[in-house]
Amino acid sequence: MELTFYIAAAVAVLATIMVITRYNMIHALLYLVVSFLAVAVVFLTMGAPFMAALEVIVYAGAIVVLIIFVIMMLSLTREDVEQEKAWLQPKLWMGPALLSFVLLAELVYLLVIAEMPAAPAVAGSYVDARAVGLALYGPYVLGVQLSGILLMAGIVGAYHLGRQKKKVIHRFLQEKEPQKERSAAI
Amino acid sequence: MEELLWLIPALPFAGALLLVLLGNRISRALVSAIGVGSVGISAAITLVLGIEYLTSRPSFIRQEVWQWFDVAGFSPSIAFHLDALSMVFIFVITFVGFLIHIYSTEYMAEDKDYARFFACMNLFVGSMLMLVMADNLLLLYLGWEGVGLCSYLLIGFWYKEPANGYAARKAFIITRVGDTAIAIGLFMLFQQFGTLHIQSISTEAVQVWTIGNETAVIIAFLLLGGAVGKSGQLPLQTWLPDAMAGPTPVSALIHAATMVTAGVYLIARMHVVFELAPAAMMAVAVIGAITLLIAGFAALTQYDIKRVLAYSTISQVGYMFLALGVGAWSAGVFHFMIHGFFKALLFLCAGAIILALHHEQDMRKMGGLSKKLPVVFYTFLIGAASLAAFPLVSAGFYSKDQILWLQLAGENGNIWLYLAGLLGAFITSIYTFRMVFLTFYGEEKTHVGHKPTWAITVPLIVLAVLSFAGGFIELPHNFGHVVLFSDFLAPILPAVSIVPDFTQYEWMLQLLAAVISLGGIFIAYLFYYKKPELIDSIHRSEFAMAVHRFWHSGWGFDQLYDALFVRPYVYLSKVNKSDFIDSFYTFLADATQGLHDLFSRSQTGIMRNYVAGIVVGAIMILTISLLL
Amino acid sequence: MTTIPMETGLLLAGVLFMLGLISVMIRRNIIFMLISVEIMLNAAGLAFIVAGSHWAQPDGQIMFIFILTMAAAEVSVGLALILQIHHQLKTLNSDAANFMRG
Amino acid sequence: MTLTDFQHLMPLLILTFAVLVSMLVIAVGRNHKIMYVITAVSFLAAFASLFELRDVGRYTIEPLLVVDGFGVFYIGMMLLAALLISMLSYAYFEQREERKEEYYMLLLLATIGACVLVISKHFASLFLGIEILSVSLYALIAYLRTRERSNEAGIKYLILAAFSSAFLLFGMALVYASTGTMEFAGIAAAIANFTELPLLLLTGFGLMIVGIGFKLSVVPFHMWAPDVYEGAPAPVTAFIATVSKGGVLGVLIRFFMEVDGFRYPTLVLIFTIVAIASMLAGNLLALLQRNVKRILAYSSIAHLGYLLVAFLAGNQMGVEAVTFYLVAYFITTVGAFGVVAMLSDKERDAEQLEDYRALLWRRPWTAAVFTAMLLSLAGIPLTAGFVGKFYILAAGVNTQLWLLVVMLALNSVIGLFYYIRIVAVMFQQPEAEAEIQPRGRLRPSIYVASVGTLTVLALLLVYIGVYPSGLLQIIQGLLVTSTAP
Amino acid sequence: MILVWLIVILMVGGVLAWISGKVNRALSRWVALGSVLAVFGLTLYLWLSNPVPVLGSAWLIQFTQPWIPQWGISFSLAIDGLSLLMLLLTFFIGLLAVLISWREIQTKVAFFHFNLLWVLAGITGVFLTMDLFLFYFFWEVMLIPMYFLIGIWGHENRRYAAFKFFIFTQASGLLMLLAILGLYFIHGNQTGVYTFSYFELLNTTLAPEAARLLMFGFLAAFLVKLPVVPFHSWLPDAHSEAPTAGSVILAGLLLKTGAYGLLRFVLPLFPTATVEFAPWAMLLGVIGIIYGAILAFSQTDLKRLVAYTSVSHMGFVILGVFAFNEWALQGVVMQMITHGLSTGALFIIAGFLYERLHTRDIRQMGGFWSTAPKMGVIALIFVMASLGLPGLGNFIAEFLTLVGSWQANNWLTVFATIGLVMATIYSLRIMQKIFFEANHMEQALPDLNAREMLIAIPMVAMILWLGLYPQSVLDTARPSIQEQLQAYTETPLEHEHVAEVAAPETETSVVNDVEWKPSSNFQISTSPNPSTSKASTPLIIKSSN
Repeated sequence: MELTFYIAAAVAVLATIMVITRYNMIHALLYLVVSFLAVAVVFLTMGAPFMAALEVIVYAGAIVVLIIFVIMMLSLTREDVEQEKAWLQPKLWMGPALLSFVLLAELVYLLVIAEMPAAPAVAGSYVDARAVGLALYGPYVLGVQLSGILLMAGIVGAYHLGRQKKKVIHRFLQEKEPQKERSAAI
Repeated sequence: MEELLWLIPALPFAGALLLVLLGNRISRALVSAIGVGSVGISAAITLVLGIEYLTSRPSFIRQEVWQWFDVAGFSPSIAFHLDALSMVFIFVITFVGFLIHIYSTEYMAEDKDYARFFACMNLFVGSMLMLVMADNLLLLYLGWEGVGLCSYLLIGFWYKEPANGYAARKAFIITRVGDTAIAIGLFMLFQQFGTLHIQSISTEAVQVWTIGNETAVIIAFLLLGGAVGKSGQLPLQTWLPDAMAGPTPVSALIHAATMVTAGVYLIARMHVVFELAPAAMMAVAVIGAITLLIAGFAALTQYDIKRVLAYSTISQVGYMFLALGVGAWSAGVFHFMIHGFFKALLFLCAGAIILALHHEQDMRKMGGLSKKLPVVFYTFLIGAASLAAFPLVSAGFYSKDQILWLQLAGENGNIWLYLAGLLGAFITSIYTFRMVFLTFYGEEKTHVGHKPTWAITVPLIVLAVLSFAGGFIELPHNFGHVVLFSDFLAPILPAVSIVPDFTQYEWMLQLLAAVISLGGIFIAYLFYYKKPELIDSIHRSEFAMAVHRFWHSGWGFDQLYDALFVRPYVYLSKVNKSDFIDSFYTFLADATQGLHDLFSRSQTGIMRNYVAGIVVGAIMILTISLLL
Repeated sequence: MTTIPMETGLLLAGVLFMLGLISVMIRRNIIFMLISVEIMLNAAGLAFIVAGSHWAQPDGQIMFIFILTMAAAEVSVGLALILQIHHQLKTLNSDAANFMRG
Repeated sequence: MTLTDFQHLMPLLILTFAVLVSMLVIAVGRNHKIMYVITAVSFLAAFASLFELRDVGRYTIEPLLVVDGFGVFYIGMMLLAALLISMLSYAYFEQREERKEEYYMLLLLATIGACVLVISKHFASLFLGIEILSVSLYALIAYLRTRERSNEAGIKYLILAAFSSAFLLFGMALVYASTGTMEFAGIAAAIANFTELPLLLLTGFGLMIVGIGFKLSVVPFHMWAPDVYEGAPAPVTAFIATVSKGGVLGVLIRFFMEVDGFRYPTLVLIFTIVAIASMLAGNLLALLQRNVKRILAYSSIAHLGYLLVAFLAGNQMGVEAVTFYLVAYFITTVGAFGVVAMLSDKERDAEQLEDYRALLWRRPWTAAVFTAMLLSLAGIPLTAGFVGKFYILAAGVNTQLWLLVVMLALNSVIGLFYYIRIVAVMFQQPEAEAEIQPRGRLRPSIYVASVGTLTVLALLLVYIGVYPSGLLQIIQGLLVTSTAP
Repeated sequence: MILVWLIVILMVGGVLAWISGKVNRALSRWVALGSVLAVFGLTLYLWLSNPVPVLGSAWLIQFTQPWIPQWGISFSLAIDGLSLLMLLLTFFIGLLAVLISWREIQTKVAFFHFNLLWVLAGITGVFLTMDLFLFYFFWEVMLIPMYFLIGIWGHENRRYAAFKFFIFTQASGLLMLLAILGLYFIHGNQTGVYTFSYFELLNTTLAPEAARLLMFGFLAAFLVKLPVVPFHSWLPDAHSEAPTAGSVILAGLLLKTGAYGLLRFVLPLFPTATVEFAPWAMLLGVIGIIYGAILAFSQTDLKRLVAYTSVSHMGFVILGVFAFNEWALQGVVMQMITHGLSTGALFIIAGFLYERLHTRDIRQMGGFWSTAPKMGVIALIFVMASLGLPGLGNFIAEFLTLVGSWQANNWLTVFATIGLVMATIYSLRIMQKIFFEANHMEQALPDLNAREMLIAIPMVAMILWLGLYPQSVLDTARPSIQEQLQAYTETPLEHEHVAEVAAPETETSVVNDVEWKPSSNFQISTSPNPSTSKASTPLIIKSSN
């Protein structure tokens, strides 16, 4: 299990590095999918299979696909890749990278020196879909309703902002989220 | 009659008020009536009161008009105090003042601001009366300052000329320097005695202080400071020659009856304190001696007739100080009175001359006036004789002689003071008769315009009579021994104690004084009438001319003060006109704006920078978490 | 069941988070910025899962679901906006959108 | 979920219901006026329903929400603010040809988010509340799509908000990892025994502060504020400045009071630095700014700094002071943006200082109201802002936060300058006759609601400024039930 | 209740004046005049009906109404002799301010009068209130209208001046607020009673360190308002840029609030701290006297010149306040009143000149005496008042102050007295440059008209009355001054310089019988403090009774 975790973690990190260094957006997005998949594996090793599935479906599926759609709609060309290359000059990213590195160093240091709380007595951290579902529709049901409202806000906003001459986008945006029904449930 | 006491100062004040209110809307005749009349009635009341006072001889008369204010035991009143000393002063002020007022009706007849002139003159007389009649020092201070104000207004009467304004301000400011000293003296007196009532202080002082008490000395010196300022004594004498900028009657009033004698009055009035402070007494005498010499020498070199008279005033007041300084109180006051007469006379004569010569004041352009203006000539001669202490027949001889004699005979006397006085007398007679010869003899250089009429001649004659006869009320021991004046003052001012066995030399000293005086006159005659070329030969000498210039400028005091005080003050003020403290606040404001610019630059509008901002914040927070 | 220590999981989340962060800071392309933010959100979600698995509670996973929801809403609105911006500015350069400053 | 739960969530239900109704109405046919009425009525109804909850004590809906006096007061405050903002919006949007109806829906949704925030007692509800608020705001800010700056503002807010949300989430995750619970009370219980916070938890708190600080636009997370304020429509700006910040501040107070974060010098130090930096930077940035909306943005940064001073006082009085100040700040900010909205025309918002030149001569009453608002922001007596500032100073002095208090006083002085500067511009003599004429406007009846709202606000401002006792009583009455653990 | 009416009449009058301006411009002038006359009449009635306050308590009327009970704030007004005098001055000056604006203000007349009346209302509040919160409240209330007065109707540089004025006073005011709060909590913690009531807070016992800090808080506000030298730089700008009425109110009233605050709050609240600070405060006063005088001399802008004279004159106030004895405090009270009149009058004259010449530059003036003698005489009187000529009110003020301060500190008093010479220097310059010398202006200068004489004559009468018979004012102020000084009667400072009091054999001794209460700070003592090193000799007291 541990080995799986470490491999998946390494893949995730590497894929993410690839994401942030690609000039071509589609390439980057494909790496992003890899990264998400790797994280899904990590979830599995962490004993959260349901989440692993959601990660794949929603992140790697819905969200990335949505972005790809938009990219396609904007019909990005070869020049945009060149442009991207030009934007990613080392002198431009050195400063921010340094800042981030400081932050990372601090965070890592803090995490490493921090004494972790002891795990609870109950052994085994496997939390299955059932437990999650019970919690979600038990105590957290209000949260579900609230996320419905959240999605409604997102939809209304996207609808208003995305409205353009081209009807196509309009329809895409409207259909993108299946959770819409839930928002109406409140 | 005693109830009328308050009217003496009130009438001139009322006259002034009336003239201010009515201003130029009323006729000149009415203005004269109010102006002259108010002082005239005051003089009349003074006369009546004086007679009554002489007959009944109370120690003093006090009249409280109202309580001025009362704060925690500090309760001065508007109250008048009449005793022999103030009597003398009131007499001189009202009578001489009255005469000068009469004289002014003619002298100022042509002036546009006739009403203003009389308003100020009345105010002047009123303030001076207030000064000498005050029963407490605060009221005295009121009069004291009022005199300063009036001198300012009158010296700068012809205000269009900036120089006059300068002279006026100079007078006011310099005398105010002295006033500051008095004020501090008053604070100390109040702290000591809890009151500023003069009589109380006089009675308390002897009980509280022993002779030479430090506080007493300080107070005496502070009072002296004030006296020096008003009386034009060293080192605050510089305003007085410039004060000639005002109309001549004003000069007469300032020099004869009012202002300059205020210092003499103050010292005489506070003699108890001074007697307890021998050092201050000595200072008074020394100041008097030095001043009389300096002013004498300066007078020698002046060409402006009024300036000569001005320096002579300084010099004569120096004699008074000399007298007061050795404790010869009544001699000082006596000289004050006589000086009041003859100085008023001289000034009024000078005024008549100036008026006749179309406002020409330079003696070099005068001459041969004895024929044209006979009344003026003879009265001037009497005045000059008095000033030069012409032996036996002039009042000035008796008063000055008394002072000189007491320098040796008095217990506090001192041979050096005597010699200074003697030298002063010599110079006095030189410059006095220099004036006489330059003005009235020789050939006529300027056409005589205005001939004086009665309003000028009557005051001249009256004053001439007083200058001539005034001396006979106080004659030396060996000389009739009339002591009317000192007897009159005896209850107020202690007699000077005479060194025993000195009386027999008195006639020698008198002779010496007479010789000195006559010698001075002779030299003047020689230089300025008989052989004017002698002067020219002197003028050829470089050194003599330097000395001449030095004396002419009043021993360079003006330049000294200019460099020492005036210019630094003006420079300090001008250089800091825009207030350097303000620049500190301006700097604050600028710095804030600078910070604003700095911060504004961070708002680039570029999102990535904002992200960086958040990251920096995160780093900051984590760093704090790490370090603490 | 897992023996992976929590700090390792959190470290992974932290590293992913930082990578996203770097990307947000160095990328000028708005879409890339959006993607980078998604990486960060995902990393945060991972952290929740790690913590949840450590405490053997479903709460962490539930938070992940909420994050997922939020990310979706975010991306939809964000993309709509990006379309608008591209429409207006004809570029995806975030630095070009700097009319407001000072 | 029981029926009583629903009763206690009545205001939120009403708002949600209103959103749904709105959606249906839009589906039937678009009508600005109807939408406007529905919104206003629902805000009113929600507010009215609060009166039922006056004596609620402390009602918890496990594990997410808690309804108590504090929450009720904050909800009421935000509902009123939202109501007033919606009142002001009518005239503003009427003259723009955009589709106006969604605006009201989004406004309702955003308000729901803010309300959830202040009654949340759990990270999940906190997070959801914030996100509902944010996501609605993304669209609201960019609502006027045709204006070139609104997209810019929208995308800036979106990216940065999501970015900071990530920090917030990561922080929450760390806290959760450290304590094993996401309930405030649970966290409090978990750390109660520590005298010093464990590093993991501290890191978590620190990262959360980043997220919260962003929403509060405190330095150094403030940079978005001026741009967004400038780009957003004036009523939306008012909403961001008031409801959005009020909600976040509410939950911050609740959380901190619950866990008693004031015991930890690290956290206090962080907040102190943030407060001072906010006051200074906000005021300095506003100093010579010529765009009124940006000035108000910077000033709101500074005001958040002031609020943090009272927040740091950390006791009952501090909470009262924050609350009171918030009320004053709400009134003032809504009023100020209301004036901006009212003076705006079709093309652009009245945001340049030049737009206000000689306003006193053109529209004396508007100028007077704006002056009153600015003076209140500056903390001048007779206005609510004065009493608020006084309260904050009192709280600060009481806890002897001398540094903060002195900084506050100093900054008030800097602040004075730019508030007064606007006033001075309004009071300038008109240079030409042309300036006296008002710019082209819609028919007056449109403005009735705006004028009425501004009048109410101005009266409220003065009333609270002169007689704060009443409000004080309400605050103390409601808060005393909740902050006592 | 009458006290509330004073404020209410002014505030309502202000609003009415604003509204009535819509009807008719002249109407708002009359409304303003009417309201100020009404309050002036009321106050005058108060004064005349209560000439001597009851012994034992200085307070004449009190009015208290809870305002914000949660914080222990009440709407508490009270009047004693000091307040009464200040109110009389306020309304008198207010009346003049309305009158002088009659012709000068031609734009936004209604709003002008609104502001004018509200400034007066604020000042009235400051002088009346006995609740520290309310005090601060009014303290700030008076600033806004003043800001508008300067900022709207001022001269060329008005905005700058208005900003400066506002920021200076606000900054200092906030420090005072902090101090008030500090006091509030200290008192609350001590007694458990949280209140802003002045009377309650008087009983607070303070640690020396706390007292010092709190005192500085209060001082900050008052010293800036007064103003004392390093903090004075707002004053010349504000005074010179304000319209005439504004300058008059600034100089005549606003500065007095600082002095009033010192008397009313700083002295009784922090007795020990003030004694410590006294030499420094007096030093500041002396620096102010001299610095102001020097700067006044070189100014060419008439109003600026007069403004610097205010700086100089206010130096006497702080000098006197920190002398802690009745003479000095009476002097301070007198100074407040007389300076209000004399400087106000000088500003009015500057206003008259500006109306006629449209310049304030004295270099362009000169020789106006010949065409405008009335103005000249009146200017002369007030110039003389400003240099402290005896017989005019300012002399009494300055002399009493100096007498008092001499008891406290000799050397500083000496320097302060030198300030009188400098006052002469700058004062005479005013006369010289404006009324004397040659007239090099083209236009003729018309003399004062009837309305202007109506303004000037009462001021002349007042200043003369105060100079010649100030007793009624002093009597009114005495009880409250003694009350302010109560805390100092036991301080060693007082023993240091007790003077020997000899009984004058005049009527004054009769007066002493009445006034020599033991409560007077002027204590009879036979044991001079050995620590004194002054030249003053130990004293022997001989009480008059």
